[in-house]
Amino acid sequence: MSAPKELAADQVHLWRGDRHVLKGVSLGIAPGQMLQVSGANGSGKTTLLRVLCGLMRPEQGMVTWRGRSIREDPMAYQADMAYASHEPALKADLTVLENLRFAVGLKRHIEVAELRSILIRLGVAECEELPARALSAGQRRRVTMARVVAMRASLWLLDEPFANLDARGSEVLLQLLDQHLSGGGLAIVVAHHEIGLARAASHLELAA
Amino acid sequence: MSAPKELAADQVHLWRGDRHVLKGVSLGIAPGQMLQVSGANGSGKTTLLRVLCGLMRPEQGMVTWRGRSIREDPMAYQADMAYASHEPALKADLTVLENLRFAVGLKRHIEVAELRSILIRLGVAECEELPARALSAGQRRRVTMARVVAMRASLWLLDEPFANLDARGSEVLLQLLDQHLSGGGLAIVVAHHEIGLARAASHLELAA
Amino acid sequence: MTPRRKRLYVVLAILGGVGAAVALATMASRENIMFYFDPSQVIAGKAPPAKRFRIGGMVVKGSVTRASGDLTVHFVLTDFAHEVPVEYTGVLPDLFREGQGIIAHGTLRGDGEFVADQVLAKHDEKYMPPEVAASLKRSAAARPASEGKGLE
Amino acid sequence: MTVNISAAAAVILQRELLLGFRRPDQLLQPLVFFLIVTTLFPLALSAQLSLLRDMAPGVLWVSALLASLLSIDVLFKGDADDGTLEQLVLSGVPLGVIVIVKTLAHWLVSGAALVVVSPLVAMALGIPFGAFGTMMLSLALGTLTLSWLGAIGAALTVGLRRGSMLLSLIVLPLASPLLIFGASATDRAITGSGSAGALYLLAALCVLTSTLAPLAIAAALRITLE
Amino acid sequence: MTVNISAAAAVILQRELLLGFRRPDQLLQPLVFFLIVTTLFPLALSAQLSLLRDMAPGVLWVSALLASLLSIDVLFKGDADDGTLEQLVLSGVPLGVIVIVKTLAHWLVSGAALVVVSPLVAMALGIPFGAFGTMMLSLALGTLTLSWLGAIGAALTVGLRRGSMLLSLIVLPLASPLLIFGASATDRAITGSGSAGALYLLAALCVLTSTLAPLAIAAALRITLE
Amino acid sequence: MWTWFYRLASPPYVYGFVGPAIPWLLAAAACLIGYGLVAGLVFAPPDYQQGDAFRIIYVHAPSAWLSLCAYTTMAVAGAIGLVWRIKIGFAVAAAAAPIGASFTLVALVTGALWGRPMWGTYWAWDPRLTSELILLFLYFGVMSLRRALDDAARGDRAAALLAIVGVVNVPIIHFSVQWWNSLHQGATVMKFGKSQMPGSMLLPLLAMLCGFMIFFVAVLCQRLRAELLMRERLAVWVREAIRT
Ligand code: HEM
Ligand SMILES: Nc1ncnc2c1ncn2[C@@H]1O[C@H](COP(=O)(O)OP(=O)(O)OP(=O)(O)O)[C@@H](O)[C@H]1O
Ligand SMILES: Nc1ncnc2c1ncn2[C@@H]1O[C@H](COP(=O)(O)OP(=O)(O)OP(=O)(O)O)[C@@H](O)[C@H]1O
Ligand SMILES: [Mg+2]
Ligand SMILES: [Mg+2]
Repeated sequence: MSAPKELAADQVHLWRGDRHVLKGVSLGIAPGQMLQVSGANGSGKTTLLRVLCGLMRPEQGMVTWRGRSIREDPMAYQADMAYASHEPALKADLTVLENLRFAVGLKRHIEVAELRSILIRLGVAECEELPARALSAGQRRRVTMARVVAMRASLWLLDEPFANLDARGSEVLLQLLDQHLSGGGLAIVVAHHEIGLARAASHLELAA
Repeated sequence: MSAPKELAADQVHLWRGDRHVLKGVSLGIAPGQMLQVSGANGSGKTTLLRVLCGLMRPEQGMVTWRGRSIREDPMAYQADMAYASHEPALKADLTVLENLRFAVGLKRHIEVAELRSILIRLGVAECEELPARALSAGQRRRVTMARVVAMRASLWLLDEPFANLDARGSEVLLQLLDQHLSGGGLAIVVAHHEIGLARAASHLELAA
Repeated sequence: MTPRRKRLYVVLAILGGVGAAVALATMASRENIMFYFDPSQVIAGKAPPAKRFRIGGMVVKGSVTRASGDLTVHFVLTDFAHEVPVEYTGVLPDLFREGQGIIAHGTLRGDGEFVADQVLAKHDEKYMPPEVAASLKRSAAARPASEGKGLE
Repeated sequence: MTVNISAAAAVILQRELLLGFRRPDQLLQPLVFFLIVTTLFPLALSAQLSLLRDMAPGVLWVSALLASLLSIDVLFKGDADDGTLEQLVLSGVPLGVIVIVKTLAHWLVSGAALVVVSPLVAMALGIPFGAFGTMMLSLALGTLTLSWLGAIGAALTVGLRRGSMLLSLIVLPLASPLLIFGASATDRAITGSGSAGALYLLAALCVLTSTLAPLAIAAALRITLE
Repeated sequence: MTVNISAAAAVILQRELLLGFRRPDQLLQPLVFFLIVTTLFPLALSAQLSLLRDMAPGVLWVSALLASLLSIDVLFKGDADDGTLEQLVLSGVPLGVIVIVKTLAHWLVSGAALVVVSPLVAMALGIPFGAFGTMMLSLALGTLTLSWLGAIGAALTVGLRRGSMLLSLIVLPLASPLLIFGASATDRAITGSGSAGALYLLAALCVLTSTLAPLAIAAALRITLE
Repeated sequence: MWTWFYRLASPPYVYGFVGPAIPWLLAAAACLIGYGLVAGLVFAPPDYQQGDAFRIIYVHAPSAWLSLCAYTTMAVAGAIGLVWRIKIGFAVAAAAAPIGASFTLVALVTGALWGRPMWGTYWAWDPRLTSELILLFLYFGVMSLRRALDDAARGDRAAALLAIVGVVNVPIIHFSVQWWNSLHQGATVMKFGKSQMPGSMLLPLLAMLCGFMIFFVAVLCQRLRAELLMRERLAVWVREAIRT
């Protein structure tokens, strides 16, 4: 595709302790595109995602969003972006609904009815009043995805979203991704297996 | 196989809050056998494993190890068993080697050289001096497996051990499982996908 | 709001806050914060009764009297405006002498005498050899008014 | 798309308060601690109970300081452990706003609560009624300042498991002026000598930290999160 | 296959000590903390400084109690959060042994360290040399008792909602006799009147808790883990 | 290999540049301190009030000044590291902290020793003394914080931030004698206007001050070199430096 790259990273270098983890990574994706990042364990996929979302500052190189460095106006960038890390980022003492209401409420106002419909879509509607500590691993992952969907961000950064999901859950996630992309969204997804997406996805393999 | 069942559960029932999670689960495995537990997210796989290892007490039914209830002599049972939960159970402030030394040292004396060789086998030898907090998700999972291997227990209870592992890691894990079973070990493994083990594995599908 | 606008607001808020803090601190500096009083304030009744506080001043020349039997000392403190009598029992610091600035901790007795339980000698920032001090003293004696505080 | 900051601030405040009330033990901990410490002193001094009255302001202030410090320890740690801090930082809401709201919420559930119960403790310590007003005002100013200072320490020690010792090591030296002026304000209110000066200074410290601390806290969080 | 209990106990002890003193300067931290807390009192009492010496035993004991309680809070919580508590429970080592070793280790890194540095603090507070022996002995007994009591609370708070409240409620009534006798032992040692009675009482409390507390702690942990 | 070049930028240069200066600095410091000690302790006249006790000033005042100076150095170096992301700044800050803490300790101890004959007490909760004690605690806090964070880069930045926050204490220490009615004397030398000390006493004091200052710089350089070697242990230049 020749659409302009909305998100681009250019020659990003990063060290963790003594390890040169990111050795000049460059990438770029345009609206409607997905990039799958893979690589051996410890090759720096999570690190790359954290750099892309602005949590870590690369020691060299730069990340741009719509042509401007994400450091320039981080707030505007963050408003456009949703990140799901390895951890579910749920408060164990709050119920699923409360967790989502607060997490999404930071970005935009959201009605409970809308949240409910997203939870139904992800198959965790019956857990909505459970405290997050009572959820199973897969249910947590689904609630995390519900947060990403509810944020209505145009850029999704997903770190191994398929982990812990059962077959049905993976299917739903694929559908959500497809829908997001066809609506002009962008996604960077870390996964160890081939994502069976209908539309073409570009690939980035990190060397260990 | 008609070998005597060393581990058996009989009509186990358990409620979590209002949910009847385990609805009369029965199972049994003999030495050299593996049982794969699967089922939808939230169907109770983790709960079953926690009942089997004695962390949770079933409200009905009973778990037996070599013919005796595991409640009778829990210490002896625990000495024979290794459990790897969803969480890696690593102390973030201790290095990988220290973590393993202490975790395994509770069960048996172990030399650092032996630990090293296990870490090499699992491909995380270069992380041995890193504090656990610096590990990537897959590296954590590998260290958890190293702990299970190093314990030399005859019964393995593994909760989604393939999650976060890359292709090479999954392969190593398969080899380890195969080796454990051919040495007369027993294993109960939770996984969402078909485990491609050479030897036949029995299957338990939990209903949601 | 552009980032630059935002930064402007932040800077303004900081300036405002720091300004307010400085204003409050200035107001504070007009009040007595430490429990420290000079003889004039004590005479004016500003010092709390039956409460320990610090009093500071100069030991009036020739006011030091020692009771023969014990370590009790009486002397008078001055700030060159008012004087307060002080009673102290204990060992005095080496530098305690008439004309020296001191700080005493204690309470005010009903009869207006300050009962000290600790006497500390103050030293100001002047240093000089003894000969110089002596010659300065001679020339000061020639003049009528006392100006150098610690030099008598 | 940009974020509505005041709406976001309201959401964070709501969340913090809800979390506080979900775990009432954490909410009450500083209060209970405060009550305990102040009752411990009379016990420890049973031999010299007459001293209690004179010591009252000091005891009150030291306990308030420690109670406040104890609870601020987890201000960011809980969120950091379960990954919600990252989500907050990436929410598009300026980190400064997040930090201000979180610290104020902490003050509401610990400091303000402490101010409210302080008359009880004061009575037990024999502080006269007339001094309650000044005492409460000074405690309010002091605990707020402490919340700001403590939050800097909490942000700096966020990643540490056994950080609370280090936190006190960092914060207590910075907090010592507070203690001096706070205790002296209370003391002067008891004896009836003017406490205005100490109160002005406390207010100055409070305003100063309220303006500058959010910057330091946000910077510290950015550093420790990286 | 069974487990060698004494070897396992040694491993747990080693692990706890390593966690406590990951870095050598962590050894110094309780000392500095203790020093800072004791300097807080003179600061808060600036007007009434001569009281300091009379208050010394009280200050010493309250700080010791706080330092001890402050750190016991996380005795099991850290292990529970990262899943290592489960592994400990399933290790084939009796829970009672685990609990005893963990609590003793906690005492070694907090209580014993505190006893060792107490002479320094005592000097700063003007306690005479002659009283140091009694003071240290009473502190050693007192902090050990406190560790046992605190561990019960910590075990209960691991999973319980209203845990910390419970912790304080459990620990306070039990700790107050400790404080009274401890402070009075120190006080009497200072004034030279016999402190044997208070010391015997402290020792009795210490022995009592050392025998009964492990049972209570193990039971509490089993309840909260399920 | 060349990617390291960006990261290191200047450390090898600084390392090489600083090394040869150290012996010269040490020699100069030794001369000045030697002169100061002899002139101050032997030849300077006794004070009209304190007699010979006043000679503690020749150790007390320079170490007290240096305690403030080292703290400021540490904070400024940390700020440079934070703002411009210059790693050398953090190395300087890390190197300065223990030296400053030692100077603070010396100032406290000599001050206490001096206080006994002068004021009649070793210690009083005077604003100057209290704030100097707090300075010591601040040094401890900064040093422990740096070591507590296991990631060196984060530790550096966190410690730098704390040092910057703590810098408010420096003016408080210096002006405390003016702002509050204190037991500690006011400024004799460190002020505008004429110093309250005759030349025979002042000259050795100034010599000691300069000597301490240069000594501080020399030790700082020495520690900085060690810091740099440790921090850049993976870089090629360090391997070469160690080999030679
Ligand atoms: C433990 C007690 C003491 C402490 C902590 C202490 C602390 C300090 C500090 C921090 C300074 C540097 C101030 C600045 O640069 O602004 C200083 C300077 C000084 N101190 Fe002390 N001091 C103590 C006791 C004394 C005593 C007993 C004397 C004797 C009267 C004394 C005499 C001086 C002098 C003469 C200076 C240099 C003043 C100048 O010209 O700036 N100090 N002290
Ligand atoms: N302080 C440190 N010192 C040395 N190495 C570190 C440090 N922190 C992290 N690392 C290493 O940096 C790498 C970061 O890996 P990252 O988490 O990005 O991997 P990943 O590709 O996401 O792996 P996974 O597939 O396991 O999730 C790991 O190899 C880790 O060991
Ligand atoms: N307190 C509670 N009240 C109601 N339901 C609960 C409570 N605690 C746990 N549950 C439910 O019990 C089930 C336990 O699931 P468990 O963790 O065993 O699932 P799992 O099969 O391991 O799922 P996954 O594949 O996601 O890991 C979940 O559906 C969870 O929602
Ligand atoms: Mg990863
Ligand atoms: Mg599960």
